[in-house]
Amino acid sequence: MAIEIPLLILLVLTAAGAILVKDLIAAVLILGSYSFALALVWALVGAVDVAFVEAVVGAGLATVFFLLTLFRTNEKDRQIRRPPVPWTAIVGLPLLGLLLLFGAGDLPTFGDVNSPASTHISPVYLESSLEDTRTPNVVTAVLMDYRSFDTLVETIVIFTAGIACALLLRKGGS
Amino acid sequence: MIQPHDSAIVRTLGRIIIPVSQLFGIYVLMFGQYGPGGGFVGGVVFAASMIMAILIFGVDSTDSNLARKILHGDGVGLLIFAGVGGLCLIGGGQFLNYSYLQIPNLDEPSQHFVGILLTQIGVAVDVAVTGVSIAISLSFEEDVTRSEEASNG
Amino acid sequence: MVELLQTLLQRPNFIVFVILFLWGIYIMAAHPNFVKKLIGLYIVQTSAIFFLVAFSAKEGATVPIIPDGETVVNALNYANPLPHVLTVTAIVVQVATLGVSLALVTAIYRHFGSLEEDEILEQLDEQ
Amino acid sequence: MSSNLPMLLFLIPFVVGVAIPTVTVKRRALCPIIALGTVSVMVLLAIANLHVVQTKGPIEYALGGWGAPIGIAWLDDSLAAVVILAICMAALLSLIYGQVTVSSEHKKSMQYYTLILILLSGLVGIVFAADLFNVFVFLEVAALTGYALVGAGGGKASLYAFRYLLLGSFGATLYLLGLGHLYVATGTLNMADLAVRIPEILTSTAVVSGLIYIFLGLSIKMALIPLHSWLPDAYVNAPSAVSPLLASTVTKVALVAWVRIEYSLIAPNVEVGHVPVLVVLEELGVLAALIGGALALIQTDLKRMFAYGGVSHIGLILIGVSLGNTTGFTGGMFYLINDMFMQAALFMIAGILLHYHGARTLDDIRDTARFSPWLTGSLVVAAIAMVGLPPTGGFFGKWNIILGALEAQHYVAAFAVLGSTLLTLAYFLKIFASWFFQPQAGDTAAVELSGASRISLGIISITMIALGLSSDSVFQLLLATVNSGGV
Repeated sequence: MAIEIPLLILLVLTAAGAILVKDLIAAVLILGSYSFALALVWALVGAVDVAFVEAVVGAGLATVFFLLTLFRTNEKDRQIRRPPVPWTAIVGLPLLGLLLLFGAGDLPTFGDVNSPASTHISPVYLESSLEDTRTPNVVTAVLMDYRSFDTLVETIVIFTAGIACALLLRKGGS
Repeated sequence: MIQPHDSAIVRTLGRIIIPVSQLFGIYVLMFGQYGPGGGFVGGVVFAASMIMAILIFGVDSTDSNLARKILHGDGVGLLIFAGVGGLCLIGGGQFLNYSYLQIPNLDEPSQHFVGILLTQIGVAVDVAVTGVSIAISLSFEEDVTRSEEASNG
Repeated sequence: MVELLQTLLQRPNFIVFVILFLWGIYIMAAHPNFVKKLIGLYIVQTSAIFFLVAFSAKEGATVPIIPDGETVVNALNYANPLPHVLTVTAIVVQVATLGVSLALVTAIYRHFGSLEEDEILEQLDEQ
Repeated sequence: MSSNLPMLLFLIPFVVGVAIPTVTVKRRALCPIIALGTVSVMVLLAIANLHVVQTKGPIEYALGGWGAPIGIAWLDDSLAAVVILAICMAALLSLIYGQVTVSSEHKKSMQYYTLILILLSGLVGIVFAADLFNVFVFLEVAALTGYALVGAGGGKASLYAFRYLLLGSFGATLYLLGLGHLYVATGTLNMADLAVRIPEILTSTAVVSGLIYIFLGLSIKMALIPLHSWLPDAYVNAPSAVSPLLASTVTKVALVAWVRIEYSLIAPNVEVGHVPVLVVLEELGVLAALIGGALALIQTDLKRMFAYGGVSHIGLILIGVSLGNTTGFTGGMFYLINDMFMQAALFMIAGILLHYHGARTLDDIRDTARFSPWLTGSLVVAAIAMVGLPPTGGFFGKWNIILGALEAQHYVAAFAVLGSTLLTLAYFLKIFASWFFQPQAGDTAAVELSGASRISLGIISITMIALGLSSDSVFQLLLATVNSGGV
């Protein structure tokens, strides 16, 4: 818990930087460091696989995509004048915030060993993955075997993104 | 299209780093069942190395050969994944039920192990190809017609 | 109310999640620059993932990778793997969405020559 | 083999879609033929699937062979089978119709057909999936293809596609957040398992807020007022070849996903803090039906008018399924199936008007020369169906929703259905006023439509009437779903 607090503060600070900095390239690079801070937090919580993916995908690939776009377009957030805040945001945000706090009331505490999420199905994965699949990394076993169909569909999502980018940007492609 | 970078430092460093990161990508992919990593991470690392090659040496250079050629296999990764599932269907089980992969001399957990490995490879190929493809699409300039055939299979 | 504040202060994770989530939504809705909107969207998505991962932790548990030679596995010793799986999937979906949205941003820039929403809306009004 | 039918319905469009770019490298002209063939096969499979479900009962498909709460499960009951058949038929007709405009609008047909087929597999997955997270990934497949297909219109369309993407991704994030709440509170993602575990803790704040997030996220996807703002702009500016498919399927499938969640998790008469849940949903439907109809009435752009008509129908269906009785539920779901064909027909008509006559608004229509009888005929049929007169399916759907509302003694809902009917009648009278009273109509010959557009318009008009004539058997199928306790 003690190391976590500075990391969480770093997280908020980097997010603030990415939002507030006017130079878009700098903002995107700060966003990359936000991803990296996030990866550190997750590694601390014990989610190494998620941390690895976030570090590689979030801090790496996403930043590269952002930068490539900025090279082809405009690097400055000009912001000539501040537009009025849309009324949907004025009404919606406080409501959403209240809903978030409302929902927090009954959530189990952080690290609760007896929460339904820790007791209902997940022990099955942990206890039988080695016998079922000879795979010590339980996350990989669940990702590619117990719930492999989700992974297939998600691979379709990536493929679709590739095709979609080609359709949108390559003139007369194919 | 993307022009080659003319700094000697960048080019030399690129020559060293790119093969290393490709090796690392393959290592992460193969080691995914024992430690953190797996198909996604391996694929992304591999894609990153190829994007680096394209950014440093340009699309048309021989150093970016791999990145260019890999684009021909747009759906191969997905077809590997779906193919493993299809083999399970043909073997008489449900889709993606690795117990029905007809591999001789293997007990059931090992079949699952092989199934996981094959599908990981499928995911990695798909992620790597798509990552490079999106990067190339994003860096396309408006009035380019020449290098289109080279970049899209 | 006091009770609620007390539970909140025990959960710094949750407070950070709420801050990032709401701020990201605000930027998505109110900021005129498209790239900044996408940065907002990215922060919203990662904060939702952050929420999910935080609940995978168990007191005294370690990473869900079973060491060599362990034959009888006690589930209490390992973090809950399912949220990790969901979030890995969600992160990859998120980056795919990011790719498509950046492609759309580039297409918008090619057509309108701008990334600012108010400038583009002015152009549309003139037509 | 018959137990693998739902899987095949997903696999065939997906594998063909993925293979199209590679297979047709040398001969791009093959793309439309392959796509049409694939979707025709899907229609046949969907019919076979319906038959199997009818004779042998619902199929529970355990993916990867892992039983329900551990692995991912699919549920293929008669509701799913009927909806899938409707999706496949609407897609086939949209594809046939797309042959009219696709070549002139954009040449990149290979990617276009790949995306359409992947969209179809995504829609099939959403309807079959009985696992909250599986629904999420399939929603993203359908959404991403949707953004790309809308954005393919170029120019203004990319702006509206971008807005659609921002809202849609936000909706998906809300859905993920809600799913996270439900998971943390129950420890499971499978709908059947949730249905067992949720009722005892339904009033806990985590579950309530989780369900609210899921509903908000899905109502962005189904364009429920007031979260509909992306839909009219996106569908009006999308390429004419894809707007019928998108308008007829994407929003309805999100609604089907919600109906599954609503029916398995929320028992009728449940109250959270003295607020009856279903009544709230019903009131939201009432608002959407009336406001959507009113917004349609004040439009002058034809496509935009139809888009708002679709938004108001989402409200009608939500009323039907939230009444808490079987009459309303079957009425709502029957109306959903009809609405797929109505929306497809209307957007086809608008697209053909734009393609052959360059007419976009009501004024343009007034200034145009004579219309082909095919066009006029199908517009009249679609109008009858939209207003809800017998013998079209629209009538039986609305009639059952009203009967359900009376049965539940929710008179506001009944009046809302009547009110939205009157609004629909009003805006169709507006269209007919410019359609039939043209100053320049003289002796000029009507424009000849191409074969593809005649076929698609003809078949879709026949389908709308046939659905009305065969409404009894469809209602039997939907009742079977309710009686089997599924949904």
